[in-house]
Amino acid sequence: MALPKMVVRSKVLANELIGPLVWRLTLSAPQIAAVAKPGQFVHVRVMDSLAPLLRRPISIAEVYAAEGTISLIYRVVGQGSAIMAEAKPGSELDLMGPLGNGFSLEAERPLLVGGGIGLAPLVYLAQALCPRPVTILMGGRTKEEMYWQDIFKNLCQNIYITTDDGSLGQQGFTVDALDDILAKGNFDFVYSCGPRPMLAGVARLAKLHNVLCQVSLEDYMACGVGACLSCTCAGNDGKRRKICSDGPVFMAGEVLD
Amino acid sequence: MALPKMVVRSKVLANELIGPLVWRLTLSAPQIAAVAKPGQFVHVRVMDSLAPLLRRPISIAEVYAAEGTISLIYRVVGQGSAIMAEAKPGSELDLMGPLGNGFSLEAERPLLVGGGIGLAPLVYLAQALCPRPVTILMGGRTKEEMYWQDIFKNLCQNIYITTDDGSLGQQGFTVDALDDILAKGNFDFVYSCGPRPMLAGVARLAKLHNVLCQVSLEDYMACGVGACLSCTCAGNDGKRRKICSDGPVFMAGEVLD
Amino acid sequence: MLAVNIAGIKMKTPVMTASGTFGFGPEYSEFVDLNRLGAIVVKGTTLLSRTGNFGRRIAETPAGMLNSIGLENPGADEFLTMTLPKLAKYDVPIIVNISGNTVEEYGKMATKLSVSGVAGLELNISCPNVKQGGIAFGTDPASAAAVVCEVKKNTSIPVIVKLSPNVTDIVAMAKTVEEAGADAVSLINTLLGMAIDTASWRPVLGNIVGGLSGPAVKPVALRMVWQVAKAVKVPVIGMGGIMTAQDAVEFLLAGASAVAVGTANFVNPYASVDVAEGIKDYLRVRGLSDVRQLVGRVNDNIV
Amino acid sequence: MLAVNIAGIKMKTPVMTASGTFGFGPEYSEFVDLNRLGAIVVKGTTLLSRTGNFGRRIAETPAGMLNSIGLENPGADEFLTMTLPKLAKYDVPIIVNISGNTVEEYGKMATKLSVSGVAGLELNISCPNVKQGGIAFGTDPASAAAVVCEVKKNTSIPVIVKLSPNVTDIVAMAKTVEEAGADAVSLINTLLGMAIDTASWRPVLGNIVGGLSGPAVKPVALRMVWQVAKAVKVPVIGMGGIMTAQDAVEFLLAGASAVAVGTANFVNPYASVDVAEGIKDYLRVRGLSDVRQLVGRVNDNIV
Ligand SMILES: Cc1cc2nc3c(=O)[nH]c(=O)nc-3n(C[C@H](O)[C@H](O)[C@H](O)COP(=O)(O)OP(=O)(O)OC[C@H]3O[C@@H](n4cnc5c(N)ncnc54)[C@H](O)[C@@H]3O)c2cc1C
Ligand SMILES: Cc1cc2nc3c(=O)[nH]c(=O)nc-3n(C[C@H](O)[C@H](O)[C@H](O)COP(=O)(O)OP(=O)(O)OC[C@H]3O[C@@H](n4cnc5c(N)ncnc54)[C@H](O)[C@@H]3O)c2cc1C
Ligand SMILES: Cc1cc2nc3c(=O)[nH]c(=O)nc-3n(C[C@H](O)[C@H](O)[C@H](O)COP(=O)(O)O)c2cc1C
Ligand SMILES: Cc1cc2nc3c(=O)[nH]c(=O)nc-3n(C[C@H](O)[C@H](O)[C@H](O)COP(=O)(O)O)c2cc1C
Ligand code: FES
Ligand code: FES
Repeated sequence: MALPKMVVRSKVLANELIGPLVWRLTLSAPQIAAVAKPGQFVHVRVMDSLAPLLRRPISIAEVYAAEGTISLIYRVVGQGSAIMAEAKPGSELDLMGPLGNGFSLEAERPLLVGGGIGLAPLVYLAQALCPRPVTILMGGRTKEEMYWQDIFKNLCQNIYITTDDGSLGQQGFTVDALDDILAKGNFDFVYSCGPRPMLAGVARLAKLHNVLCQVSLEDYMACGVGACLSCTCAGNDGKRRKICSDGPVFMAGEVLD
Repeated sequence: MALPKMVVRSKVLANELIGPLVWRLTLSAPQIAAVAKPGQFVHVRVMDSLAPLLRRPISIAEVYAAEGTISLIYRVVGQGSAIMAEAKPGSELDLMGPLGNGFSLEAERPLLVGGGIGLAPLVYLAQALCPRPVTILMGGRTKEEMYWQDIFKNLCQNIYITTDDGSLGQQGFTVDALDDILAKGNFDFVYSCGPRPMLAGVARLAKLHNVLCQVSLEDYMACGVGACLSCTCAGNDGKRRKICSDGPVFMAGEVLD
Repeated sequence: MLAVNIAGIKMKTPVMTASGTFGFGPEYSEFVDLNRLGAIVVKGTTLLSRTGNFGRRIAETPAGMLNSIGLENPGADEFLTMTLPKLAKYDVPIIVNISGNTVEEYGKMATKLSVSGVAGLELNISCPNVKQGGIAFGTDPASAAAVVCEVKKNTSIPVIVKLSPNVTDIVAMAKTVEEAGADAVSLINTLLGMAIDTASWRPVLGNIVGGLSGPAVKPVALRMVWQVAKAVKVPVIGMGGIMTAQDAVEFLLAGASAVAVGTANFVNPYASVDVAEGIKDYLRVRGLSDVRQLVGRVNDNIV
Repeated sequence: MLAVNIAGIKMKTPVMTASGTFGFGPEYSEFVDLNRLGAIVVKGTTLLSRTGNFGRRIAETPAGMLNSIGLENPGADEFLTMTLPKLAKYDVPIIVNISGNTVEEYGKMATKLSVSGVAGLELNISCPNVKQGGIAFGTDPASAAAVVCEVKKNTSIPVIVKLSPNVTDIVAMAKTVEEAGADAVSLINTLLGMAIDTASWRPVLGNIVGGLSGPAVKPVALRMVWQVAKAVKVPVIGMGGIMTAQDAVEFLLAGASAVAVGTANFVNPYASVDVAEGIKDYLRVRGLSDVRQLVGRVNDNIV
C-alpha cells in the first residue's frame, strides 16, 4: 500500500540523554506525525554535508499527533548517531518518511517483546494499542539499560523484565522468560523488535503457542524506499523481500522459520 | 624566521554581518592573540567533517592581546565561508596559525591601501602601527561596501575613499587616487592588500614615488606551511616563493615588477 | 529548453536516473513525477533471476558509498511480464540495463527486451559485483566489442554501452565500443573499492569488494567523460557523483549530452528533478535557450 | 611495538609521510617532532629544477582534493647541497621520491642520490602531472620494469616503486616491478581527475586535469593494497586517504607493512604522529604487542 512519503525539515525541540548512550530526540514534524504508523521509520540526514553522505534509518518512537511532534530514541553507535546527539533545540533536521510498513493494530491482547534499542518502535506501538491492555517483555544487559521502564510504565499494564546479568527482573534473555509468559497470558498477538537471534526465538515460541507474531527487521539501508536492494532478504515462500519497503515489519512466518 | 605555530580550538564569541556578505567573527584564541603579527593569517577548519576537507586561509583582522581575542573579517564566497557564517557564539572553531610572515612595522608615516576584503589584514596593521599617524586609502565598488570606514575611523588619521561607481569618495579605483595622495603625503611606507591588478598599480606608483612598499598576496592554499607547493610564485630574482610561508607579505619589488 | 535526443531516444530533460539507484521507477514515484525525468534506467537485469550477493551490501565511505548488490533482480521474463506493463502509464523512456555472463546471453536478452515500451538498452559490461564475466567484458576491449556486436545483431533499438572506470585507457574502450556499433556510451560505473572493519578484521562487505559511487568519484568521472567525449562521435551520458545541477553542468560542459543521477537519489529523493530544474535555472540566468549550448563547451577554453 | 623494517629501512613507526604532502620535513617541524616519524618521503625530485604547472594548482573536491603541482622542485643537486644537510640533525630515515623523463634520467638520479643520509629511493612512475614520460611509465608494465632495472643497476640502497592507481590491473604492475627488482612497492598515487568551473566554463586547474587524493579515494586505495599485498612478496606501503589510526589499521589489515599519510597533513598538521599514536592505542586495547601482528590479517577471515 502506498503511503504518503515526504522529506521535511523538522525543528529539534529537545534532545536528551535518557540512558547509557541512548538519546531521545523530540522533533516538530506535523506532516509525519499526522500519518505515521507504529513500526514505520524515518530516514534521517544527520548533517547537510557530503560526509556522512547517507541517511540513517531510525524508528519513530513516539507520536503526538495533536502537537505535531514525534520522537526518535536512538543509541550512539557511530558517526551519524554521534552527530545526531549534538543536535541542539532550535536547529533543523532533514527527515524522509514515514517509510516502510507498520505493525498490525488488530491485536486485542497484545504482547510486546523488545530487546535493547529494539524497544524504540514498541513505544509508539504501545501508544497506538492503548487503551487495549498491553503487556511488554523487555530485555537488556543490565539494570542501567532499563530506563525503558519509565517510558513504558504508563503505556503497559504488565511489564516483564529480563537482564543478562540478573541485576533487574529475571536473569537471562527475553526468550527465556517468554515461554512462561505466553503460557499463562492468553495473548492474541506478539510483536517483537530486537536482535535477530531474539526475533527467531520469539517467533518460534509464538508459533508453538499458536499466537500471531510480527517482527521488525533491520539491515543496512541506502535508499529506504525499495530502490537500491541493499536490504533484501529471502522470504519463506522463496520470494525476495525488501526490508525497507516490504517491511521492516513482517509476519514472523514470512521471513523467519 | 620560525614562528610559533599551533592548532587551537577557539571559542566563537560573536559572528555578525557587518556589510554585504561580509562577516566579523570574534574568537577567543589567547595563544594566537599573544603572538600574531599584522599580515599573518589563520588556516580555518570550518567544520569537523571530511567535506569540506581543506582549511581556509583567513587574515587575522583584529587582535586584542589583553583579552586574548582575535577577529576575522571574511566575505561569504563559497561553501566554507558560508559554513563559517553559521558559526554560533559558544561553538568552537579549529584554527591553525598564526601562519606566514607579517608586515614590517618600521614605518613612521605609513600609507595603507586596501581594496575590498583585502582591507581585512590592514585593520590589525593599523592597530599595530598606532599611535603613528596612519593614512588609509580604501576602495570598493559602491558606498554599501564602505562599512570599512567605521572600522578604520578610530585607527587612522586620514581616510581616502574611492568607489567604482562614485557613490562615495572619489570615483574610480584606489590606484587612480594614489598618485596624488603619494605626491602630497610624504609617506615612508606603503602597505597594500587587495586584487592583483591593484597591487601591481600600487607597487608601480610607490616605486615611482620612491616609497617602500609591501604587498600581501593570495593564492589557493592546501597546507599553509610551505609543504605542498600549491601557492608558489616566481620572485623577480628568479627564485620561487611560497606565498603561504615566504609571504603572504612581500616587498613589492620581490614579486611584482 | 531541456529536451535532448540521445541516439534516437527523445528525452524531456537531459537528466536520467542511473541504473540500480532508482529501482524500476515506481519506488520513487511518491517523491518525483516520473514523467518529468529524461529517462529511467532500470535496475540491472539478467536473463535469469538473481538473488545477489550475501552479507552486507553497502558501506558508507567519505562522501561516497560502496555497494555490492550483486545484480539482484527478478530476471528478464519477470521484468517483461510484471514490471514493464506497470511502467506503461508513464510518459518517460525506459532504458533497460542488462548484464550477461556470456556474449550469447547479452544477445538473447537484447532480442527478448526489444519490445514496445523499452526505449533503449544499456549494456552493463562493467559491473564489478558479478564475478563471472562482468568485469572482464568491461576491461578487455575485444570482449566488450564482441558483446556490442552480438547485441546490435539482435536488436534495432538504441544501444548504450556503459563503461567501467577501472581501466588504464577509457578512451580506447570507448572507441572500441563505438566502432563495434554502440549508439551511445555512458560512464562511469563504479570504481572498485573495499572497506575493512577494524573491530572484526573482516571485509565490511559480504562480497569483500564493492563499487564506489557518490560525490567522492566525481572528479574521476568528469575527467573520463571529458576524455571520452573528445574522442567519440556518439553521445556520451555522464554520471558519477552528481548531487546538484552545478555538478550536472560540469558534466555537460565536459562533453556529456545527458547525465544520470545515481547515489544522490538516496540522499535526496527529489535529486533527479531538482537537478533538471537547476539546469533550467542555470540556463535562464545566463540567457541561454537550450541545454545543448553547454555540451562540450569547456573545450572552447582549452588550447 | 611500532617498529618495522621495510626492505632494510628501519623505521620507529610504520607511519611515513607521503611525498609532496610534507615538503622536505622541516615545514612541519613546528607541529610534529620529526624524530617520531617512520620515515619522511620528500617532495618529488627531478634531475633539474622544475617550476611546476601554471595556473591554479589545487581544487577541493568532496572529501578530497585535486592537485596539479607538476613536480615543482629545486632539482637533485640543490636537494643534495642545500636540503639534505639540514635533515641530518633528525633521526629519521629520509626517502627521496624521484621522477624522470627518461629511463636514463632515473638511473642518473639513483646514482646521484645514493649518498649517506638517503635511506631509500621511491620511484614515482605514476605522477599524473608530468606530461612527458610520467604517466606512461606508471601504466605500461614494460617501461616500468625498465625504470626499475636501470635504477637498481645504479644504486644499492632500497628502491620502493610507487604505483599508479590509474590502471586496469594493479596486480600485474606490482608483480612486474617486483620481478624487475623493486625492494618494496608503495600505492596509491593519485587518481586522475578533473573539475570544471561552471561560472567561467574553464577547467579549474591550470593543468586541466590533476591528481585526486584524500579520504575520497581510500576505498580504491585499500582495495588495491589488498590485491597487491596478496600477490607480491616484497613489503607494501599503503596510502590513499588515511586520516586516522583507524584508516591506517585498515591498510595494515589489508596487507600493508607500513602506511603513508598525505593529504591529511594539510587538514591536521599532527596527523602523522596522531596516526602512529592511535595505532599504538589500538594495539594496546587489543593486547597486541607488535604492529606486525596486524599485517594482512583480513585474509584470515576471507575464504
Ligand atoms: C528500520 C530501522 C529502524 C531503526 N531504528 C532505530 C532506532 O529507533 N534507534 C536506534 O538507535 N537505531 C535504529 N536503527 C539502527 C540505526 O539505523 C543505526 O544505529 C544507525 O544507522 C547507525 O548510524 P551511525 O552513523 O551512528 O553508525 P555508523 O556505523 O557510523 O554507520 C555507518 C553506516 O552503517 C549504517 N548502520 C550502522 N548500523 C546500522 C544498523 N544497526 N542498522 C542499519 N544501518 C546501520 C548507517 O546507517 C550508515 O550508513 C534502525 C535501523 C533500521 C534499519
Ligand atoms: C593569506 C590569505 C588571507 C586571506 N584573508 C582573507 C580574509 O581576511 N577575508 C576573506 O574573506 N578572505 C580571505 N582570503 C580568501 C579566503 O581564503 C577565501 O575567500 C576562502 O578560502 C573561500 O572559501 P570558500 O569555501 O567560501 O570558497 P570556495 O570557493 O567554496 O572554496 C573552494 C576552495 O578554494 C579556496 N579558495 C576560494 N577562494 C579563494 C581565495 N580567494 N584565496 C584562497 N583560496 C581560495 C578555498 O580555500 C577552498 O579550498 C584570504 C586568502 C589568503 C590566501
Ligand atoms: C546501489 C547501486 C546499485 C547499482 N546497480 C547498477 C546496475 O545494476 N547496473 C549498472 O550498470 N550500474 C549500477 N550502479 C552504478 C550506477 O548506475 C552509477 O553508474 C554509479 O553509481 C555512479 O553514479 P553515482 O555516483 O551518481 O551513483 C549501481 C550503483 C549503486 C550505488
Ligand atoms: C599536493 C600533493 C603533491 C603530491 N606530490 C607527489 C610527488 O611529488 N610524488 C609522488 O610520488 N606523489 C605525490 N603525491 C601523491 C601522494 O604522495 C599520495 O600518494 C597521494 O596523495 C595519496 O595519499 P593521500 O590520499 O593520503 O594524500 C602528491 C599528493 C598531493 C596531494
Ligand atoms: S534500503 Fe534500498 S531497497 Fe531497502
Ligand atoms: S599552501 Fe602549501 S606551500 Fe603554500
